[in-house]
Amino acid sequence: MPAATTVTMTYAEAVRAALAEELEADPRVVLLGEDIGVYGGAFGVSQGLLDRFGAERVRDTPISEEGIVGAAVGLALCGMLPVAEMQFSDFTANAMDQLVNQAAKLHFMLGGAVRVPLVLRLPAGSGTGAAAQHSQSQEAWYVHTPGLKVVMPSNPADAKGLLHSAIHDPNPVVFFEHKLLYRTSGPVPPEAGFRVPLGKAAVPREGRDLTIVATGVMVSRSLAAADELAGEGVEACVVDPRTLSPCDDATILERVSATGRVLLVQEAPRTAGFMAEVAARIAESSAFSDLAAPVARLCGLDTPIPYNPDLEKAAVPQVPDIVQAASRLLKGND
Amino acid sequence: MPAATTVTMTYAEAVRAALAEELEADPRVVLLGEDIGVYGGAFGVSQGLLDRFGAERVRDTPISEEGIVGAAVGLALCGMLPVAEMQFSDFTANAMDQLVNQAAKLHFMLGGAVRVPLVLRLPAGSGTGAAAQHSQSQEAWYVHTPGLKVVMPSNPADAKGLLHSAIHDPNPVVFFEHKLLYRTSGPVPPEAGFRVPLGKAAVPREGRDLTIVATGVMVSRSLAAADELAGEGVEACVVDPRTLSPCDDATILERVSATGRVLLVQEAPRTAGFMAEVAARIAESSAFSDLAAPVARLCGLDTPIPYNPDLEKAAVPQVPDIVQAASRLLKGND
Amino acid sequence: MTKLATDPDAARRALTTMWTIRHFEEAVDAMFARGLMHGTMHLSIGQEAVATGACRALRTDDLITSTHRGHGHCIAKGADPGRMMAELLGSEAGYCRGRGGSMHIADVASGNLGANGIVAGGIPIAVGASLAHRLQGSDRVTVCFFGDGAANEGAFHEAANLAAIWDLPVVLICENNHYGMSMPTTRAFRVEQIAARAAAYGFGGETVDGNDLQAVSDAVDEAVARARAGAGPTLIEAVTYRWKGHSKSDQNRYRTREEIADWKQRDPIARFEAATRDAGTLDDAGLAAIRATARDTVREAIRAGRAGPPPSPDDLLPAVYAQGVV
Amino acid sequence: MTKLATDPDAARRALTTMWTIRHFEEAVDAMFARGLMHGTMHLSIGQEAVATGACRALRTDDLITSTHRGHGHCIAKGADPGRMMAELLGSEAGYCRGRGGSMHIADVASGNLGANGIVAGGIPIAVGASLAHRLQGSDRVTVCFFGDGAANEGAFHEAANLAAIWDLPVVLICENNHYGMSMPTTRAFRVEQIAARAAAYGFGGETVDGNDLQAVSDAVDEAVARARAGAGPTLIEAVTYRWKGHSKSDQNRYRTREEIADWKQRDPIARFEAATRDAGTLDDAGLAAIRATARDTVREAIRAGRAGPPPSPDDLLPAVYAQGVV
Ligand SMILES: Cc1ncc(C[n+]2csc(CCOP(=O)(O)OP(=O)(O)O)c2C)c(N)n1
Ligand SMILES: Cc1ncc(C[n+]2csc(CCOP(=O)(O)OP(=O)(O)O)c2C)c(N)n1
Ligand SMILES: [Mg+2]
Ligand SMILES: [Mg+2]
Repeated sequence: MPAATTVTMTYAEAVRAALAEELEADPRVVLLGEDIGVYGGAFGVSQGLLDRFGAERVRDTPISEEGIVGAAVGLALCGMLPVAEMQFSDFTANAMDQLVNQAAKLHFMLGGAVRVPLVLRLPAGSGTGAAAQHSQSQEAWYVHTPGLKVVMPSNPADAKGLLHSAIHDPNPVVFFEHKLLYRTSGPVPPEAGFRVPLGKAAVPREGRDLTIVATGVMVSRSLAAADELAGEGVEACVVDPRTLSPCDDATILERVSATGRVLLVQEAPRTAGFMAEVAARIAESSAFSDLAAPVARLCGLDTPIPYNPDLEKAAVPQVPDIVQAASRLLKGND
Repeated sequence: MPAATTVTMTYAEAVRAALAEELEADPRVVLLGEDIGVYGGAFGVSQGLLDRFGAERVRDTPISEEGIVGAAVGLALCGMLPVAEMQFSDFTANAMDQLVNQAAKLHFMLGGAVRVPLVLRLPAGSGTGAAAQHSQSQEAWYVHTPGLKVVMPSNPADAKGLLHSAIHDPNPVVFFEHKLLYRTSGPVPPEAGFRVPLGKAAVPREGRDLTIVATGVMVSRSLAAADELAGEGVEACVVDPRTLSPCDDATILERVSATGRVLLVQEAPRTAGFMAEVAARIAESSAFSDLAAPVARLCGLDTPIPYNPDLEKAAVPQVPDIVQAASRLLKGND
Repeated sequence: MTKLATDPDAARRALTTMWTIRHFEEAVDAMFARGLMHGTMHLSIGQEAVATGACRALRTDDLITSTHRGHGHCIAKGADPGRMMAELLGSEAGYCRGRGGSMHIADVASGNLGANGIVAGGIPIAVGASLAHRLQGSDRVTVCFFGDGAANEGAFHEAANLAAIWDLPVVLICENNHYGMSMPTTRAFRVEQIAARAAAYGFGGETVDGNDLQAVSDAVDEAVARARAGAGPTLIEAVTYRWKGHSKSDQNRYRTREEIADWKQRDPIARFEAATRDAGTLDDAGLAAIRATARDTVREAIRAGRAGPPPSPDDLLPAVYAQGVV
Repeated sequence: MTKLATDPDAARRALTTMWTIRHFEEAVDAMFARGLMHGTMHLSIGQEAVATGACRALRTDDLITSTHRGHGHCIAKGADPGRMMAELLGSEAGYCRGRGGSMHIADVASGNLGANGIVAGGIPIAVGASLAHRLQGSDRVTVCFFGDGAANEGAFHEAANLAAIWDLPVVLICENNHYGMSMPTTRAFRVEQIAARAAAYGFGGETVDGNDLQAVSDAVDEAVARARAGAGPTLIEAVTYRWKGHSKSDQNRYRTREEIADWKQRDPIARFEAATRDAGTLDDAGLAAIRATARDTVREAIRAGRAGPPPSPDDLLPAVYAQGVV
């Protein structure tokens, strides 16, 4: 929770502040990625860090994603705390072996002899007109990969606090940053290095009528939808898991039981996405018997992200879609 | 359905027969992969095909997975019907860009101007003592990737019939072959090129008391469990989706509604696996109101696959686990 | 080999292509700046001689694979600038029906298998395409464009080796414009010439002045002839320079104004114009006419691009899978 | 550089290592054949001089990354054969507590970051390790073993280039045993020497006789010294031969009995034994004593390996994540 006095910063600034504080405080921390130096990162996140910390610790790489993640694994095995960036999350496709077959498995597979404390920062999501190879939301792949932790902050405070935790977690952490959030602002606690624990959901809004579970950019859209619904007399609770793996089931199930209705909102394509897992956990839990209506999902279409801006918007949930889905859910028989 | 007269062959023989018939009948078909020639493939599937069809069409490659899948994409774009093999499904991690960012998206992303009719054969699964990097079941990744079709035959007849369909499907098809199934035998229709349609589930056993949905090697384990359960007077229906994407929801939901209880069984780690999607579809469907008990999943543990054979068995569902889970489900209050 | 600067027809064609690329991209640049286009774009202004010199060595039924910086390749291979512009404007009349945008334009009819948003993503695909042609008994050749940055991707390595061991009819053209985004080749490589990498695979490599239309054309001519004759792949490194930023977001912090100005002095179009003028092949009026033609083509492309209908959101899910059987 | 065949201590140590590897793997082979081990295994019999010659050039705190065919590297770097055998037997006393098996043995204490089931998977990791050492101001060197087949993986390419441009203290040792599974290097490469690929990255490459202990040792000594002095990476191709099948499933269809027999004539151990005998450094009794020591070590390893307790299935889920903070 943000402290009483907070500073206002953008999501990008919050990520940058976390990186700067870690570089400042801990000599083990090193950044690597494409164009993170003088360019400041494709989204400006690492702007200024090269000047402050030098090219050895803010390390520009060639266009070699497998090499980047593999180097991060080696760094992590040898006592460093690497924070690697894929310029777009989509390019992780080039580094899956190092991420999934190496980083995720080494601790378990070597019987605990090693640990792999790396963070992989992934600017993700659609909405920028960058089309199908630059707009994906593939968090479900990593949630389905034992050994990885998966984090998806939805606001500046969480972005900063969770990144501090991720860097000091002894496991590989996949850290999703939604591109549309980078320029959004919010209050952030001013204490250097303040941590938001991994594995704890947030409940940015309580409400008695239904529970909306949402991730990433869908959290603010769900909060906006909840505001609209409130105008119609409907009180929606909004749960933001923040860490998708390991997931804070307790917080989700408690709210679902209390409200009896649940709407699951994600940007990623519907089929076999993260919200399928949430739906399954609800369906197999005791919350199941508290449900007054079937579980409802509102997700991205099962399509690649199209370029045309209207199509692109149509491919993922928008605020009116959330309002409509919630209303539909409430009309289901009690 | 197998015809009245059938021949008995192993799963590996069935896959080989399909490949041989396609190579024979259609000059566009070409195989490529590591050690598929004189070695006959790591699991002997392509044994003898090099002698019959020559090194141009049964093409050994260097150890270059991205190159293999990329070449298959290029072949498919230019009128060929490539059937590529990853020696173990796990190595697809090296080829994800070509599979996910290229093959899966090209048709949609180029506005329908091209199609990518390739098949990627993936020997998968645990049970061979090959440990964490050679034993995975990552079908959920591909099910979560719009544009891919995902097939997972559980017996020789389906392996052959679905492979014929996959080769002649105009889309990229990811074709999972469980290594433990290769030596299992079963009846196969004798007609060359007979096809099992993609997207149609099979119901190898009907039953009134509960529905077991199972994939891959879990189908035969579920059938064995159903036999045991029958001894206790419990009649389990077993549904084998066969094609995981696009999935035959209708068949699954119909049986779930009819039996009121459902057990979902997969080898892959539980979290965000294919069965999470099946659970979600049940939970959001009208079958939801027919459920007499929460949805139950029985899945692989959320761990990498361990080497030790006892641990390896403990990490994925076995027949007694299925029997037990089914019994537990039936004891739930009606 | 044709001496382009002395052959009026060839010179006219090449100049028309180069100017069309230049004007097309200037127009795109302006439309972005004015908010008439969205998304991102990668301009090849300053590099026109590479696409033009390479594609003039090809038959229509030869193929290319292109990159994120692909407008030039696309135009040079013979695409319709109107349908390209329509695509950039997200129109249903675009090459990708508005689904792909700048990074994904393909035109199979003119032999372009497509731009690619993934650096080096097109290289294995080009290799597969050339294998298809070999298996089909065709003598078609595939030209694969990629950047200096792409040469450090694993996909380049694997694909180059497959092309080598299978003697495939593919020509790998590395457009070395000195930077992969902000990363200079001097820091991304410890070798002087990217063409030297060809030796690691056992085929020939050559570095040419990518701003010299004739040099590019000659090198590609030869490589294509070799490929068509069954003698396998070639790597051609064409050294050039990108005048504009990497994409919209670029603030050019990694290079100096002087460097950019210096390279603008080496404008490949002006250079070839001068050569034709010097050779007496084209005079100022002739050159002006070519420029005017190109400008008209682009003006017409903008008109056509704007005229196209918007695509319908209802047609997303049904378009994911191709239908029927093959 | 030490002339190993004339230095009694060095000769004894090297021979003990080579015979321990040989006997260890013969024992493993036999246990597999008798059904006492499960899973799969990849034996390096015939290649012992590479691991031994390379690791003797290293300090204990230098690191290696190894491969699926890693028993030799592991023993040569100083692991306990008893805990290795325990791992192969799936025991809780094994290096990976029975979780990893043959393809995943690591022993951080003796400087082995681990075998790897993924061909070329260890190369980027070795590069990262060597970067860590550089950032830490340490002069440790990392040696990265990989096969000929691995040199066609994209991971090799990307990692080699990173090592080059960052001048990292890493030595890349390609064990060219003529085959990647069934694929002969003659078909997988169009170049004669894999070491030639070093030039593509701008560092030195050298091909040595991998069955000549002295040659391997000399080349690695030099490369390690260069790396330690900050002069960057080296690629060493050690040409050798695998006597046994690729793994359990191999039927040796891709090579002739004669070829195998021929290479057995070039046994690296016998060859080095002869050199020590010729030099008068060790006599038959001395050599026999070394063999006996190695045999005892392996016998004891089997005993120790068998004595370990089985791991518990209850300890799977809690072992997925490392606990605490770093
Ligand atoms: C796999 C991948 N990594 C990174 C990027 C982001 N990116 C797009 S273009 C580019 C630079 C490419 O450099 P180069 O290959 O030299 O081509 P140029 O842009 O100079 O034409 C980068 C880093 C990408 N699109 N794909
Ligand atoms: C990425 C990947 N592809 C394929 C394999 C299967 N495989 C294991 S070892 C091997 C051959 C490796 O050849 P080489 O690198 O020469 O090593 P060698 O076995 O000869 O020691 C293959 C194909 C694998 N383990 N990983
Ligand atoms: Mg460039
Ligand atoms: Mg080998």
